[in-house]
Amino acid sequence: MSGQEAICMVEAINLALHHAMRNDNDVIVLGEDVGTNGGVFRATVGLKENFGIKRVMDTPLAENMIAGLSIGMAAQGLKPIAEIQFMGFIFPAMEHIVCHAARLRNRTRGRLSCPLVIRAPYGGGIHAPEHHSESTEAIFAQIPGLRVVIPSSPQRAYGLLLSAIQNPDPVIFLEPKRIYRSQNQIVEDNGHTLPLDTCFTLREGNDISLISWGSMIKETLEAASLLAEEGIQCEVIDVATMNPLDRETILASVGKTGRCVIIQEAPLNCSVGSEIASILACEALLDLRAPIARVGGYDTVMPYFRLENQYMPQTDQIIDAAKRTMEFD
Amino acid sequence: MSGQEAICMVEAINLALHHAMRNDNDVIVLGEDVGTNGGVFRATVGLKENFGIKRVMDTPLAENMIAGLSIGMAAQGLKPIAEIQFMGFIFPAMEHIVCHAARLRNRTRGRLSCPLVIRAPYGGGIHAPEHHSESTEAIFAQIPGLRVVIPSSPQRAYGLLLSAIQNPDPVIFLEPKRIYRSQNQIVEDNGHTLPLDTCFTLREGNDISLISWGSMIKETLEAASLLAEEGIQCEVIDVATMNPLDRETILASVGKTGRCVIIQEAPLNCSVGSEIASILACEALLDLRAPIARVGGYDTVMPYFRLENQYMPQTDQIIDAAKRTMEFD
Amino acid sequence: MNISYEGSISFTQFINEQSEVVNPLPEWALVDKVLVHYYQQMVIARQFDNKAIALQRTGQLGTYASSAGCEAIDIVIASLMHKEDVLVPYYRNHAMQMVRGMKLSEILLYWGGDERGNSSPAQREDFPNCVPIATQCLHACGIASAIKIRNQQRATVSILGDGATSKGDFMEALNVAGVWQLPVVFIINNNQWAISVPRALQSIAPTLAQKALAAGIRGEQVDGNDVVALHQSVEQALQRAREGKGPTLIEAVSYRLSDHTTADDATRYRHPDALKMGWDKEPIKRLRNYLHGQGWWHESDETQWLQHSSALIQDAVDQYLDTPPQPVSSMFDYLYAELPLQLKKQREAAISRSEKEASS
Amino acid sequence: MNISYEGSISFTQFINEQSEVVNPLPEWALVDKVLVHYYQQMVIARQFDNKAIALQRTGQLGTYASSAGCEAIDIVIASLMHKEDVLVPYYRNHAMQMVRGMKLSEILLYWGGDERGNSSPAQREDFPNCVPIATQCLHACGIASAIKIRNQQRATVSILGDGATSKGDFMEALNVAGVWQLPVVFIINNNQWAISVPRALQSIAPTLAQKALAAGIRGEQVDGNDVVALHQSVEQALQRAREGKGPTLIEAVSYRLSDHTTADDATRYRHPDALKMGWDKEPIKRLRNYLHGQGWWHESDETQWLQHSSALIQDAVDQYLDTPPQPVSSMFDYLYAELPLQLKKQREAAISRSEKEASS
Ligand SMILES: Cc1ncc(C[n+]2csc(CCOP(=O)(O)OP(=O)(O)O)c2C)c(N)n1
Ligand SMILES: Cc1ncc(C[n+]2csc(CCOP(=O)(O)OP(=O)(O)O)c2C)c(N)n1
Ligand SMILES: [Mg+2]
Ligand SMILES: [Mg+2]
Repeated sequence: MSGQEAICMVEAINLALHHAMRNDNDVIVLGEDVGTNGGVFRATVGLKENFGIKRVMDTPLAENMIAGLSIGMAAQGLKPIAEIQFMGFIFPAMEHIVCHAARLRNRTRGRLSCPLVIRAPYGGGIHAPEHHSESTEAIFAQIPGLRVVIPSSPQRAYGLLLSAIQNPDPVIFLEPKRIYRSQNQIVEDNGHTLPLDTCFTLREGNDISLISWGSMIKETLEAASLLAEEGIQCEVIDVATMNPLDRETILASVGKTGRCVIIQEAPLNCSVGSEIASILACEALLDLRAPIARVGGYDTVMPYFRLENQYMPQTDQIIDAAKRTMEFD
Repeated sequence: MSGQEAICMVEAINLALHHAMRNDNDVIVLGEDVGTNGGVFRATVGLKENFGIKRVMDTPLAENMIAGLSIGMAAQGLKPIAEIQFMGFIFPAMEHIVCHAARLRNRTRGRLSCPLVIRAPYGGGIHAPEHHSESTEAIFAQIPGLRVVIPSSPQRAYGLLLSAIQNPDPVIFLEPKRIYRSQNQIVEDNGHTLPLDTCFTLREGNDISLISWGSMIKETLEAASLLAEEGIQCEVIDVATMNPLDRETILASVGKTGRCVIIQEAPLNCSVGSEIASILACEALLDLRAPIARVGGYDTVMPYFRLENQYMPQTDQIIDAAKRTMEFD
Repeated sequence: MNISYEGSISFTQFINEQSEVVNPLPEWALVDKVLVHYYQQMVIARQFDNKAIALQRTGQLGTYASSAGCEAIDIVIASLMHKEDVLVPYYRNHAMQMVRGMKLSEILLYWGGDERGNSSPAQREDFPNCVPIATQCLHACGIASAIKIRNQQRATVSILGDGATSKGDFMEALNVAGVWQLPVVFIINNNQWAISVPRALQSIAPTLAQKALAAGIRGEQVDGNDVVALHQSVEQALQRAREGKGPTLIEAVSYRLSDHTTADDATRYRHPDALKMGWDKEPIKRLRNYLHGQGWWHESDETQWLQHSSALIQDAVDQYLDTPPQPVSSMFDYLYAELPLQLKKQREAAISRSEKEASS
Repeated sequence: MNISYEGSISFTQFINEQSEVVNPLPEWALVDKVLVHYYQQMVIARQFDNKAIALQRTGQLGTYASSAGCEAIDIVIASLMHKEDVLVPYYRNHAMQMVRGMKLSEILLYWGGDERGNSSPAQREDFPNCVPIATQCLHACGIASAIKIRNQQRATVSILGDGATSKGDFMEALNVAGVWQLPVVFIINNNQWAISVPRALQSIAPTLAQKALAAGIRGEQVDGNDVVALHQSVEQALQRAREGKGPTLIEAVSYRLSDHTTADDATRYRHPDALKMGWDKEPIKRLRNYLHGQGWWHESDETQWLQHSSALIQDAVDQYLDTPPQPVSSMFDYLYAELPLQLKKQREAAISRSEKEASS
């Protein structure tokens, strides 16, 4: 990939992985099917051929083991990038993530640390089998000691992933697989990183703030365009990093617009959207000119794929919520 | 235990377990050290002697296995009550809880179900070693298909646990170990249950709503008493069931008082408190006469016990937050 | 130095890949009945598989996991199970489900993204397909515990892949099955691949059956393409389980003849020669040649049977394609025995959203 | 039926519980030096243990996990490790940490509820105490992977309890150590109890060492109260690891002489006779008798050494008790390399809250 032709998100991820492995011998990749097969979504294609099986490891089938191994490797100063094949299969790794990866630095007062990236595709919309479509970022966003990052475009995927790899602490890097291949952008392979604690303002507007992340950015931007045609100027914020949350950008935007819709694919209950709404209710109550509106997944299990489109939030729901919020006075 | 003398929470739990096992042969208890030892907190004392090792099982040491076994048992119509020795050790069981216990009924359109209770002591304040002091209820509260319940007194522990055991769906029953033995109440062993979807209003008041649960109820009630001395009448709500959340009681209370402090031991980020604040911001904005205040654990790892009191929320913080909220106009 | 433990693993084969009898056959295999029955069932399974893949390729089915290569394992085990035994499958056991009585249309429904594919009355207490690798092994132990607690004479059967043997769940399951002497039979369908990862990268152990030794339980290897070997081992294991004599682990050595699923392309990682070796050993041809040799099955039987099964499968496909989707409300209706208030509201919202969409 | 695998587990003992030599001693054990050194270290460990329990009983220490009964295991292994080897302990390995160079006061700090007990310079790359059972085994494999990737000649040592062998982590660790031929040595301190759960309820397998057979790696049992047996097995395993010859699992058979921790009361579940049998086999008395018999250790040595170690320990206790607590800010300062803004604010709030409390 020359970086000069437009590429999609999964290619941008592959580009960033190549870049990181080329520039730092301590970067290694491990997971199920990441080697010879190049990953079930092709995110790791070419890595084994370029960097060898010592640095690109097909592991036995055990996510708990993948996480535990990665922690030991990271403590030795390697920078493991572990792939969990689908986010629905990350749960076996929970104990190692919560009890060790997130705590190693704190536990040892900085004597040891855990520069680990766990990549996992998340979210629905690709007609996949059960457990292949969940959005459970909030479980990880609430764990002290982790960073949780979700890109929403090829360029941001490239820059955020490079940052995640360079970051000296563990990063959960969640990839919205529904848009893995839906958008192409020119991505310069220049090693430029993007900050891991900052929201991106994708569109400016004074009337209402649309706050979203990951795969729902697509629908959110669509809604913003359609609303603009009706004269409603939306500010679109891509949260990008779920933890630490960039409260300042969010507060500033809602401070300006006084209205806000939070859009997510995940169920609403105890989610990142809840936290954002909570921050606004605690710290920006007087700015709010209308109740906060939330658009998200239902608080039920993601249905098997025949009904999944009935589950996933759609553009028209965002538009409806924004209009209701605008009408409020 | 006759039920006529005042007993503490862990004794009330023991009473409920005896009651359930006596009245339903399908109820069984399993976990680490629950048999001969009667549980490390003595919650299961006497069960093995009364009901035998076929119904009270000391398991091999593996929480993932405990959860997985329990699901199979529950699908066969047993009602397993699994003890996880400390909530900090529940993570190995996550995959079975999230992917199976919470989904078995939905996945099979009701053909199979999972009437399972997972008990775990949670929270800090007893000078315990690492991993013995966490409050991670929010991780479970957000999982569709689970119920998450936290008692705050011996009587409520008895009635809620009986309900949890009778409930045909999986219930995560979290026990605030700091108050296991701090309060005695007469608990009638009459099999009366308490609802699993209802907040308890522990104190009525018109000025401000204090919303809390579990071990923090103690400090919250203390704060309410002290504030009453200063003429501030607090309504104290014990959330009790984290999922499904009884929004109605909360909305009605804040509808009345217009002011609200949410108090929890858990870190704030993406927590049950976030969800409650979010509900208020979305559905009761006009009722709010002051910003919501939140008192909770810091978003850092619970420190080793020498500093744990510096971590845990204290009564004076609740009072301060309530006063600031009252002063707001 | 004393020896404090010794253990070993045997390998059983009766009919080899040249369809030759290499060990004296058991009595039941000296007549045609059972063997022909196994053969017929395997043929249906293989045809069903081809059809399902075709449906997927034409957008009429979701991602599908082929059973090509594990027909013998599935058909023999399911045939030997009693109705009241409990099957705890993974996701590659359509053939078992078929023998257990599920309609082929119900099986298609599952792979068509519809939960009703898990709620066939024929499934009784069987578990649905299990996607999270190896977790089913512990469910099987829980079921077996319930059976033991209730003093029932039933066996539980759990099946898993070679990749799944690396996951803690499996080893925890073997261990508790041993210490509690549970009525459970574990079958490894060692088809040599976990998606792209070959068996050799899962474990350095020469057999997977020896994982039983860790748990102190019986373990053995059988030729998973040989219905006779399978029948002998499984029958004995099931009987031991039902009689309360404890668990067994059986490693059935097979070969995955297909891509991992329709979402996979095995040519990226598998040499054609390896695949050819797999086809040389496969169970259906092996048994057909044997039956031909015995004069128990003729070309005309084959033609007739293929016609019969094609018709059967086509019926199932029609029935599947004619099944209207579940209502939107079904997303909520089975989540809890009693739906919480907030979810009732979400349910209403979902219904009116879908009505709005339908009318627009 | 062919045999496709055979495996066995040996048990090694040199000095039995009557302090008799039951197998020809290796050369190093024919002279006093190493054995006396082991003895002295074990005595310090036991005395430290008694002191720590006394501190806990008087409210000067938190919950403490006694090492009484595993001194031989800990002292021998840690003594044989090279400085650049990596120790991945669980929570019962104070004696190992002491030999690895940690100050006793630092060890007390950990049990006194202070994270600085995990940040001794002497720990180098060693992992801190691990509380979540068996997870350390996988960290050890990760460390060993890094060592292997970098072509270093170092060994990783991970130790766990008998209860811990039931948890998937351990079995996943053995498996990957085998398939990747990692430079790691696993030691099971089989002290017969996991809190109240006896060894027999963890597994029906006659040995725990045979779990190695599942993973296709070397496994053996040694008398964990016999420093000579331990030395022989561990030395060889470490050397194999350093030379890239792969992993070893050693089950060291010991007995927990204490309550599980100071929070436990073993009289609730353990018969006094069982405990008495444990004391009959314990490592310190066994070696003392042997050394006495050889004329390598006299009553006067004992008195002197006890005095020496008491003083040493008292110094450590003083130093521990004199250590001021960490500042409140320390709750935040090590969470991330760079503290996020919101946590900076919480840090400020915590500091001012503690200042307010201090002044009130
Ligand atoms: C816990 C978990 N991790 C990862 C996956 C993704 N996955 C699905 S099948 C598979 C390979 C399974 O191989 P094996 O156990 O040999 O069974 P086979 O498909 O070959 O029959 C993987 C990695 C999963 N379903 N569950
Ligand atoms: C994952 C996990 N579950 C439960 C516990 C609680 N617990 C602490 S020690 C222990 C028993 C461990 O026994 P064993 O492995 O034999 O080690 P020993 O303490 O006997 O040396 C248990 C259950 C824990 N620390 N971690
Ligand atoms: Mg396989
Ligand atoms: Mg033990």
